[in-house]
Amino acid sequence: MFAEYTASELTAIFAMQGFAGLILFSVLVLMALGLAIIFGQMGVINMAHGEFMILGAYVTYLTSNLFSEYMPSLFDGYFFVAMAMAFLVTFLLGMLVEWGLIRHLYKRPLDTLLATWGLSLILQQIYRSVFGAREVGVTLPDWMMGSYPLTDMVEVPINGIFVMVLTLVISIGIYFLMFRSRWGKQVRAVVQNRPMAGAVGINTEKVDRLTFGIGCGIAGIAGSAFTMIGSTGPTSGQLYIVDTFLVVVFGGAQSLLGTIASAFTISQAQSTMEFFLSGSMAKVLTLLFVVGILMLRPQGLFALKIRR
Amino acid sequence: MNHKQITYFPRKDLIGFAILAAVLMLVLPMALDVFRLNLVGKYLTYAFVAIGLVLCWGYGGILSLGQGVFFGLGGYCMAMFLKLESSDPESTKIQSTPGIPDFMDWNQITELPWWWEPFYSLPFTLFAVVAVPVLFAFIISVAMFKRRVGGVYFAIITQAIAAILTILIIGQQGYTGGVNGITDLRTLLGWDIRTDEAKTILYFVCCLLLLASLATAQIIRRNKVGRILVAMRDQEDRVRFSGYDVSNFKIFVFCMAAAFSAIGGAMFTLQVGFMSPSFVGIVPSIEMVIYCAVGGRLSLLGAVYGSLLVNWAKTSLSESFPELWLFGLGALFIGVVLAFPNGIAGLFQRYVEPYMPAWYHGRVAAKASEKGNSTTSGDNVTPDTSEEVPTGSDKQPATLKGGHYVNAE
Amino acid sequence: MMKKAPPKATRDDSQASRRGLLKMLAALPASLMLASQISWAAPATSEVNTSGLAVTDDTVTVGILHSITGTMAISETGSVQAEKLAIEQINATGGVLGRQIEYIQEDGASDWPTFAEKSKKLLVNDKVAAVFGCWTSASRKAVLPVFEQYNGMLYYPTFYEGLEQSPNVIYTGQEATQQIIAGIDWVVKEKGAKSFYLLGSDYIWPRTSNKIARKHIEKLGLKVVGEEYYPLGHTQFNSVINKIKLRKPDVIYAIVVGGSNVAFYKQLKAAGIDLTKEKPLLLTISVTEDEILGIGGENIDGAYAAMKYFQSLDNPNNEAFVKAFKERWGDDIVIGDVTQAAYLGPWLWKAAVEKAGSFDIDKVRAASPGIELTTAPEGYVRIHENHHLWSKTRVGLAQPDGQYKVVYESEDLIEPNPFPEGYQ
Amino acid sequence: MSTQNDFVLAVEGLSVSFDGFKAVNDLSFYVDEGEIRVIIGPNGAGKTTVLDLICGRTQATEGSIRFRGKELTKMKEHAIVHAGVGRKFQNPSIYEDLTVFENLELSYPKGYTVFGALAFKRDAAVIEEVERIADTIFLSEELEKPAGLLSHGQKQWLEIGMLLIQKPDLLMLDEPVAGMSVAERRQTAILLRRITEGRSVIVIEHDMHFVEEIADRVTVLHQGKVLSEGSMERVKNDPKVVEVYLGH
Repeated sequence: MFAEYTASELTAIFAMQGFAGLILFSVLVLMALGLAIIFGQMGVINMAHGEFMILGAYVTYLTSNLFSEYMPSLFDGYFFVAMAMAFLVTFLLGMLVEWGLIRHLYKRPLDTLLATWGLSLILQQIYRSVFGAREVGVTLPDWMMGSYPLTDMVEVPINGIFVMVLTLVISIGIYFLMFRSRWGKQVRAVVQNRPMAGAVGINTEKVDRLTFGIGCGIAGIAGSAFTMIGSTGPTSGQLYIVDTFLVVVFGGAQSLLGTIASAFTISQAQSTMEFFLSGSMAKVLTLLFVVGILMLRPQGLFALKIRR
Repeated sequence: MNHKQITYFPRKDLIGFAILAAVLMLVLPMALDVFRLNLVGKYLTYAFVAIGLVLCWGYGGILSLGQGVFFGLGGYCMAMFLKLESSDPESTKIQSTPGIPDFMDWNQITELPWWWEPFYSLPFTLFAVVAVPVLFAFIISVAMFKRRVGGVYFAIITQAIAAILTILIIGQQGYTGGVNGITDLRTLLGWDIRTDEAKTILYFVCCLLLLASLATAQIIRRNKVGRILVAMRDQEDRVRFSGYDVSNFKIFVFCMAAAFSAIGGAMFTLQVGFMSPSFVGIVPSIEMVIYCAVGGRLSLLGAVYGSLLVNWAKTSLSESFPELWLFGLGALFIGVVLAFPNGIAGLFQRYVEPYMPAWYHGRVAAKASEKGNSTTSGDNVTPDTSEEVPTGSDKQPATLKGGHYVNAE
Repeated sequence: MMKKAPPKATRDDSQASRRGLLKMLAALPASLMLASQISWAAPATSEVNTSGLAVTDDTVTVGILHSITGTMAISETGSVQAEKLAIEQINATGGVLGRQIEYIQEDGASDWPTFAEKSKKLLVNDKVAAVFGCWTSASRKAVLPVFEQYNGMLYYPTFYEGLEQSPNVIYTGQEATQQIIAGIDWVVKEKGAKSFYLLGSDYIWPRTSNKIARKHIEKLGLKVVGEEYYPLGHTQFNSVINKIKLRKPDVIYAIVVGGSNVAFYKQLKAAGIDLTKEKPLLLTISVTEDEILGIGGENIDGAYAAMKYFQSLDNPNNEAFVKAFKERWGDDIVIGDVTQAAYLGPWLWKAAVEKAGSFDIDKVRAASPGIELTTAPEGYVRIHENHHLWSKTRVGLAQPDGQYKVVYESEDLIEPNPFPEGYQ
Repeated sequence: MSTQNDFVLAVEGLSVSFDGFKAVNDLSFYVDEGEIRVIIGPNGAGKTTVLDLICGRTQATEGSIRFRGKELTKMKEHAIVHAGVGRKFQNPSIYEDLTVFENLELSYPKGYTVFGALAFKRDAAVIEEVERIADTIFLSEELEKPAGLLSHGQKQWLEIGMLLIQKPDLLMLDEPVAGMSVAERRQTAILLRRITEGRSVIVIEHDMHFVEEIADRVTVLHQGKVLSEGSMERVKNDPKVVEVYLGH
């Protein structure tokens, strides 16, 4: 299929295709990080993850309306405010949900799945009642759309770079939070041995609530960022849920590094296959590939072999 | 001693079955017009799935979020037969290739694919309705359970499988009818399935099959297999070190659940007159779990009532307050999980059964009086009872340890 | 954004009780009723309704069947609003055969079996005289056997793939050839397009439409350089955008639907494909003003769409329609092709009923071919023998404000041809 | 080496590592017919891991485990059980939702396959055996009780009973008296003496009095290796042992 193209065209295309893979990778990481924290560290399956993301997107939408109404001069920078707001709102809602729902279900992971599914239905209907059934269009500052030409052929989408940088920042942030901060130590202590953590004076309930809140908050940021590349409607969140879970499970639930590695594997597999096959078949093959690997390695790619 | 014999149908289960049979076969047909009866028939097809989930999830602790796959496969097998019958060369003569299903013609397929051919035969179709989904379930479950994938991981993987199959069915529209599904099914061996009379007959067929499935599930449940399932759910390692190959039992129960779902799917196709990929997907699969949870995940009869109740609520609520329906359904999910983990059946056992007369419990009078009223419902957990729900004890029901982590301790 | 509906719209909730009241009225002594009939000068119910439909001496009940929950609610909301508006306008001008139209609204919940169930309820239980509804082909295919079995009448508003012609459906949107051929002819003639890249969501309408497009393109001796489908709801289009860049088609022919649309156009723009430069040019048949609301006008600026109606159409009918629509549903609302087609439904039905002098389905059906509507916002339409509409096709150029500028309009009405010879 | 078939169990050169950490390191020991072997050692010495390795719960990285001449390292758990190895867990591992009778019945060695289980009949032989075992483990009166309602000690006995009914040749018990009252502990010692007739037993235990009471020989594990082995008397006086374990 490449016979008819020149060498420079091919290089350009491969470069751009590699870049497309990297964008997809960042998107998957961003989607999955929040879930990886919640699922991996707490064992809670949050089926409403997609709805938290969309909440972040709606917050972005509201913020953009607010800025264009009252502070049009600052519009170029509103996106950062929007992301902060998105984090805050989803973080608070996350804590509320943990308090009202999740904390009663820690011993029953499969039941959290059903309960959060119920929550996702309710959130969807709330969005529909509040924002209408139609998708809303989030206006983005001009500098975020468009592309930066590297060469004649190779153009780099700015929003792609933005997502990549954001992913990097959040990943590093989480790394410091989990492995360098006091809170991270507490979370890991609670995950490893809850009664012991409680005995040494860690307020496990508070840690749980914060962990869930932060997981949801990251979903909110992800949703906010996704207004650049995807749609914002009451049911948009459902589009992400299967992919997100597969990324987390494929990576090995308890390993954040695994989540990142699995996002990388899946994104590269998918974007390569999309290039050579039709979109639907690429999707099917990617999912099959992931399911197949999971059957061979049920703990996921990066799970530690632990002592039982 | 009452442990001497295993009774498959203790008295109170028998009474329950009889009441259900009477409701389905007598009360509803007399009370409802054909339209509503047909709707109930449709709900009952979901009850097949719910029964399978009781065995597989309630007893075996295996939560599948992909039961729609088997429901759909069963339904598609049936639909293929009916579609071929309604696509005879005479009634499809306006097509560029008469004699093949209309959607194939729209997709420029000029010859019936080889794997459609066997579905000209009704016996083969009836066989395939169960065999295809069971085979599929067998492949999935062997691959998963032999590798000890369980709990949450299994749930998520079944979900992914549902997603894969949906995309495939939609993408291969020339062979499957795509997103529209296989529609416009008319006759079964020349018998018009769209008339009121046919709908009534199909309703009764559906009821009979449901009762037969219930009886089968009841036997499995009361059998040693049933006890192994409970044991496995609670202490998988212990079962393994008692010398059982745990995966085989999981495979068995998963295949049984698939078989029930498939029968439900086939009956759905017959009663509703089409099959579409919207049943194979994730959303209906999860909704089917809620039917089971509402009824009580440990109660076969509860599963049937749960399916009827949720769907009836859905139909009537969405007729008058469509916006409220999603709130209602969402609240139902949360409420059942938080407040009534054993669903309707659990409520019944806790609040109604203790007040039932002795004949209902099926004990000799002497025995009942000897036990007296020392505990509220201590009787409930003797081998004679229908459900292993330790009511009366205030601990979280021990029956909810469904989720095993693959790599947790 | 959907505004809270004015009190009028709450009528469907109180429907049941009101109809109960009307039934009681109907049971009043005949002499009393006679008096009221004379005063309204409407034909007697026994004359206009011989098949037991829900028609009383002063009302007739119809059904509205769309998804107001689930993934399709995004698209179908506009149709519901248009149908309600048309019904209210008809009522305000005296109703149909002297009877006010009442409607029962049902939710298809984006689920095809639910559509079938609800349509059956409307026909069997409620005995509605007509149903305005459905959006996706799948929902129409699901309800079709029900309408044929119980002999109902469906007014279906969406542009669709064709290959169907039911005596029980009036198709008020365009079938594929009407929309596609005129559009492609236009880009070939006006823009000198030579090569096309076909892209769509993976289901029957885009696939069939692209099939017709491909046949037509090849018939013109031009080239299709790529054809590709993505699952519904897909949100990552970077790979296909790269492929498009590699193949350098003159035209991207895009039939992406739903939420995928938003992702596709945003990513297209981000990848540096400026549609206003028309290199390549993008021609779509799936993005109406409704969809642009979600995509954002600035992201689709410069794309062309081929369909029969744009909100910006400049004619007195449309001006009045847009004004009425905004008054009823709010100022910031937009109107897309399907919404307009849905608006035609009740009017076409009214015209057919009045021509037939009866609500009976068979008589309405017999009267339907040849019914014309000179007041249609899109201009003049006429029902063809095959139950589709004769209509014009226009090409619009998307503007940053989310509206289309009409750049071309077919000279004559295009004949609907649901079973195009040589295109299958 | 050549005489390993005389032993019931021969563990040789056994190693397992978890992500680089060697929990068991080149371990060898032999258990005689009819012997009660007690394994002791400080926390993290790898005691439970050794049992896990023998019963197939954990896969060995290296080495062999031969039971009556059969290599166990490559066998599945249930096959190891069928070969005659029974294992009791540290925490009582019983089926709380089933009755004592059903708990024992499930362990009765019949109907191991799915279809075997479907065809399983609760016949006289089963009932007789269950009642006999229940008598041995002091639970005759509790047969109809849900196992979840038993006391902690009774649960431990029940699990031992569930092993006995399998008639294993090698019984492995992980801390069988942990959490028991003094009276229960005494009864357990009697129980263990009674059930070791005709079979070998490996016990992990911390309670030194109990160990002295029952052990034929003692193996001391430290950091995944055998530190010392022999009679309780000998082990107690081994200076290495005193240093790492008893001396504290």
